Amino acid sequence: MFDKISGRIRWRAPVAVVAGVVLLAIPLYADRFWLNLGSFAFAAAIGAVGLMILVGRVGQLSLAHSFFLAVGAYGYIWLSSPGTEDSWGLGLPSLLAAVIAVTMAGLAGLAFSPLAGRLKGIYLGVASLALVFIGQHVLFAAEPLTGGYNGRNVPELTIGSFQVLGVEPELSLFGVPLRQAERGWYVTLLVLVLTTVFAVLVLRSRVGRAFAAIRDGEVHAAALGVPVARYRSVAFTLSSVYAGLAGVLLALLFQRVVPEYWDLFLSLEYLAMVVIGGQASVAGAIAGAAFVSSLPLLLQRYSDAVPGMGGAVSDFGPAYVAQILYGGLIVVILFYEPKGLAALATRARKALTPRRAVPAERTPAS
Amino acid sequence: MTERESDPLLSVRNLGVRYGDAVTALRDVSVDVPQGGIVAVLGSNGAGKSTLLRAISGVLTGQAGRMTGGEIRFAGARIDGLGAERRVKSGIVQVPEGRRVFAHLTVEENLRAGRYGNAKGKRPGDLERVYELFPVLGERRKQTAGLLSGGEQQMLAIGRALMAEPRLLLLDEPSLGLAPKIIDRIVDLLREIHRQGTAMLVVEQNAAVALELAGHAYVLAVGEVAIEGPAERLRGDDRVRRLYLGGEPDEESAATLPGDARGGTP
Amino acid sequence: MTAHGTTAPGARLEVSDVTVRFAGVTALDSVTFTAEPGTIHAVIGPNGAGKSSLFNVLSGIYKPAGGSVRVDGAELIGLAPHRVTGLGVGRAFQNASMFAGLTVEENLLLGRHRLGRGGVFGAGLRLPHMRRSEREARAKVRQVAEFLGVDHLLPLPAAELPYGEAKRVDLARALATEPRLLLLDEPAAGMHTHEKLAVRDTIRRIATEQRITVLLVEHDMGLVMGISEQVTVLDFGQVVLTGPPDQVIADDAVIAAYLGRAGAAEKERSESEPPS
Amino acid sequence: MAQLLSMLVEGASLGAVYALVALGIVVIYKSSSVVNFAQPSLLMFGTYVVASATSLHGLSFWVALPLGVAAAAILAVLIDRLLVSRFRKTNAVVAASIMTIGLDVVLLTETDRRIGSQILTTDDPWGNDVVRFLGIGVAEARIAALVVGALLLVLFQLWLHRSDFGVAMRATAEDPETASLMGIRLGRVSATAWAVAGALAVCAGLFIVAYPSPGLDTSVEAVALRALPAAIIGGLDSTTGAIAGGLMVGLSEVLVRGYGEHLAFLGQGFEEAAPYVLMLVVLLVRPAGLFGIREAVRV
Repeated sequence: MFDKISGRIRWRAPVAVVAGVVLLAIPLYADRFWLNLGSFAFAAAIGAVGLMILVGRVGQLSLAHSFFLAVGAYGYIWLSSPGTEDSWGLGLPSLLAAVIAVTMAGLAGLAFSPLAGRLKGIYLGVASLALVFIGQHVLFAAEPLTGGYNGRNVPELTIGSFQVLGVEPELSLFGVPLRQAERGWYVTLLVLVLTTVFAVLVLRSRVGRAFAAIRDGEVHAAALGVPVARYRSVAFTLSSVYAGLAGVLLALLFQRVVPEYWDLFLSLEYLAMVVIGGQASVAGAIAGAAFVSSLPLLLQRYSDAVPGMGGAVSDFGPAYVAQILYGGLIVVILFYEPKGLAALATRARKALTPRRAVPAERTPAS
Repeated sequence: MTERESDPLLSVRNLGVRYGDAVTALRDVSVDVPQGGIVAVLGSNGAGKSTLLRAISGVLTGQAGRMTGGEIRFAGARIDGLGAERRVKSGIVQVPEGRRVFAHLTVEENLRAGRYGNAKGKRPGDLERVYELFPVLGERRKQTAGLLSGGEQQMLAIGRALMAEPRLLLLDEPSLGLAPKIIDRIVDLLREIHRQGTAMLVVEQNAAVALELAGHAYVLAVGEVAIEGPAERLRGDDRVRRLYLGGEPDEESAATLPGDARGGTP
Repeated sequence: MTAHGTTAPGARLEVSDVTVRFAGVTALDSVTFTAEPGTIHAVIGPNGAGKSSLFNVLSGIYKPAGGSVRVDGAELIGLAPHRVTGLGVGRAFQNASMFAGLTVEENLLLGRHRLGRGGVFGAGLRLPHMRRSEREARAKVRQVAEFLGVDHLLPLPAAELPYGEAKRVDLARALATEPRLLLLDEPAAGMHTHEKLAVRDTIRRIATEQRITVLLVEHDMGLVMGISEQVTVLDFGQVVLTGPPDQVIADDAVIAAYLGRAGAAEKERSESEPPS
Repeated sequence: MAQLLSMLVEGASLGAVYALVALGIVVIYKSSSVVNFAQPSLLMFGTYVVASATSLHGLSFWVALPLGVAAAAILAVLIDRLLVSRFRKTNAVVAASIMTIGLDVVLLTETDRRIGSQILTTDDPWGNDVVRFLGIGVAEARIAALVVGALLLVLFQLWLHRSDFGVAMRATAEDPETASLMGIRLGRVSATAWAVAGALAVCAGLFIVAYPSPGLDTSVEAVALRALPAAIIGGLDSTTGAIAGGLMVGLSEVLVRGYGEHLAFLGQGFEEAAPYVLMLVVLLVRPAGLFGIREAVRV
């Protein structure tokens, strides 16, 4: 067994190094389209990891993820924009605004504790629907905050005079200028790596074990001393922090956001990311997020090549195909392979590593 | 296959059952119930008694269990591939452990639910026959079953099973949680039902009750038949006494149980 | 004494007048008994006599209609299950259910959950107090696993354990909570005779070496009578009697509870032989 | 006063419609422990069949009605037999419920595509007249919804509590394993529940798209979704609760809209969020819903 673990590490380290080098080198070769695609995927992956913790590790369903994404996005806009007569804003330094906005999303999740702690599984899923609809109502009603149907611009993220996702001051790497697209790629990638490491460490700790115990048997977990309600709301809060962070990054990448984006369907997209990824796997959630977030962009770009899909006139446009695929994949994956993409990875690894003999202890001695 | 007079009504041959991948619940168990007979299966908790009944009734899958071998025949025909409701229609009805009456349904609705298994369908007077046998149920026909006393619930569970007019009644711990006086009443009622022509397979932890009722008995230990014989003989058997009346689990009795002959390797 | 650094003396358990009702049926009726510190106290009775209900009250899962349960004087009733664990009440379960998604080691670590420190931030940022707490927990878990002879199972996925091993891991998990009162729900159910002997020895060692009070529900009379200082007999939700094993074995009411009217007759026949 | 009275009638009418949809969710939950998130798409699908039959193919309402009801019922049974039943074997009810979310997305996307930007009418017999009584005026279609809705609810409850099949269904809801030991066929019980749920959803859908609403368009699915809070408010395992929850949701929506000017501080269109706010309040007080039963935990 220890062999298996160290075998996994031996197997993983070179893969991680190669993947890291490739990810860092891509901006030197790829064009804007691919870099934007990647940035959106990285930002979405942060949100997906947060939802995966709740759904896959604690066994709680949430359909309110889009609400917390919106709290992050609009929190940032409100805090960082200069206020005017018909639009609210505090004009805080943008980095501070981003941090507070993420905190606000966490607090919103924490405020939902009375329900997030007491309701279980599907029940929480239906209850969380309320946040999406209340959120949508508020976003459309609070025009000074959101700009109503027309939406609102997102202030740039700057540290001093350094535009984190902009062009000033000019930077370059191996002669390649680092502009918006390149910076977006690196910044979202960095945040994704940091938050993923954080999530993995949490899931491996006593907190993560408590999560899994609640999922596998809440009554037994309670009888062993795990405060079930508290950990349920901790997980809900943690997932809303991740959503808030993803929301801030998405807003920065979009540069302009409209209220209707943060609707129930967005929550379902995140659910699709988690399900496609295999529900309980960090890497799976990231892969699922990459797939779900880039699919419509890819379909849009290549739809002309597919007969019947091209142009805006077709019934079977990219949006239609993407939605059918998300929904269909949720059904198909839960039906045939609930471990989703994570199971594919496991199978591939098994196929690549030679079988070891079962350790002697494993044959039951009693 | 056609039924012959001399065949046992129920014949379980070399039955093996596993739960999940790890737990073997039954191994090579063979049990017969003769036409019109009462057979008891004894054993402590976890010995596999309930599993045996679940396998006969066809509800193993509810707990991720499955048959790993053997066959089950009823009235000459193989039934182990059939769904639970087909087995009920063929004449095997179980009275589950812990009574499990439908607590929110009335007494009469419970009995109507039991009628679903009757191959002949609805018949005039079928409710009345049960009320005749259990007058207390007739008095409470409109009452919610959850509010009955333990003994009354046991009677309802038996009456509900009788609605299907079974040829073989499977009883899982009919004495469970009942006061001795009530147990005696239940035993008398079961005798009466048997007299009217229903065979029974009774699973019991209460050895005295089971051996009093049955003509033949099996003792299960750790998923295997450890002892088998006429009830009369088992009542005087030292090993049975030791299992139920205490005494150290010493090497001597260990040697007599087949579960240990294999050195314990599952 | 290997599993713990300090010898935690066993707790005194005082159960008085505990009554539990479900939809009109009385599962426990004014149950009263006391388990002395460091002793093995068994609760026996036929199936359905109320033993499981009693255990569920003692671990805070059922709220009784009335009565009091004190652990070294501290009232337990009204506390949430995880707070009951905090009083020093550990429990091994009848069906030995493992958390299937975790390894054996992680299952044992869950037993130490209440003794650990650190939350999400401590874990995600690998703060020193969290790492220390985690390191200590793993060391303690290894000690407990060695004490019960399950240390070789630690890295295995818990879902793959055979039943007998799961029972032992479950016991280790309960011990890992560092209980002063250990509730054992049929520790020998479904075991071979020589496995039962091993369980008996383990329970004895827990009581004698670690001075933990053990409350035992078990159907195997041989096991119960062989190791218990005191036995409480439950029937139909009521305490028939509490006393030392030899007194219990000789009691007519106990025989009647277990064997009904036939049992009483059986007993007469065996009167001449001493209980083995 | 007259205004309040007309709002109460309208709210009750809308509530009866929600109750029909919520009842479907509850019946499915009771028979298979699955929360059917695809209930709105069953409603959309069946209603679309009726609307397209009448407005695109010129069939009469009374021919289209049984077609639509049958289509939704058959679709529901297929979902149960082909997809959900497989999850039941492994008792993976949460996964099955999440699967119905995916299913809902697929079905809604397809009905949305077919409806497009059209507004389809069903040619229903209620007409556009307004009935006047007690000094108030209420659309005929709303009165019809109230009467037919109430009738269906009563028939359903009678069926559930009087018929042998109703007994079987309630027995299954309480203890599936014991029900199967009594010879009750669980598969048939759940298929019936799904069929009934599909049929009820279509009946409700036809009233949702009746006058004064302009007809079937893609916005109807958001209305249908409000059956979920209705079911939760009443308690997922209670048919009485579904009816109560439906009425509460209908009344809250109509009252909030009616008193909109007094609730201006909540923003325009708050009635669409009101059912969800109501659900949160109820869940805070009673986590199992108003009529729901929480089961005792066992270890």
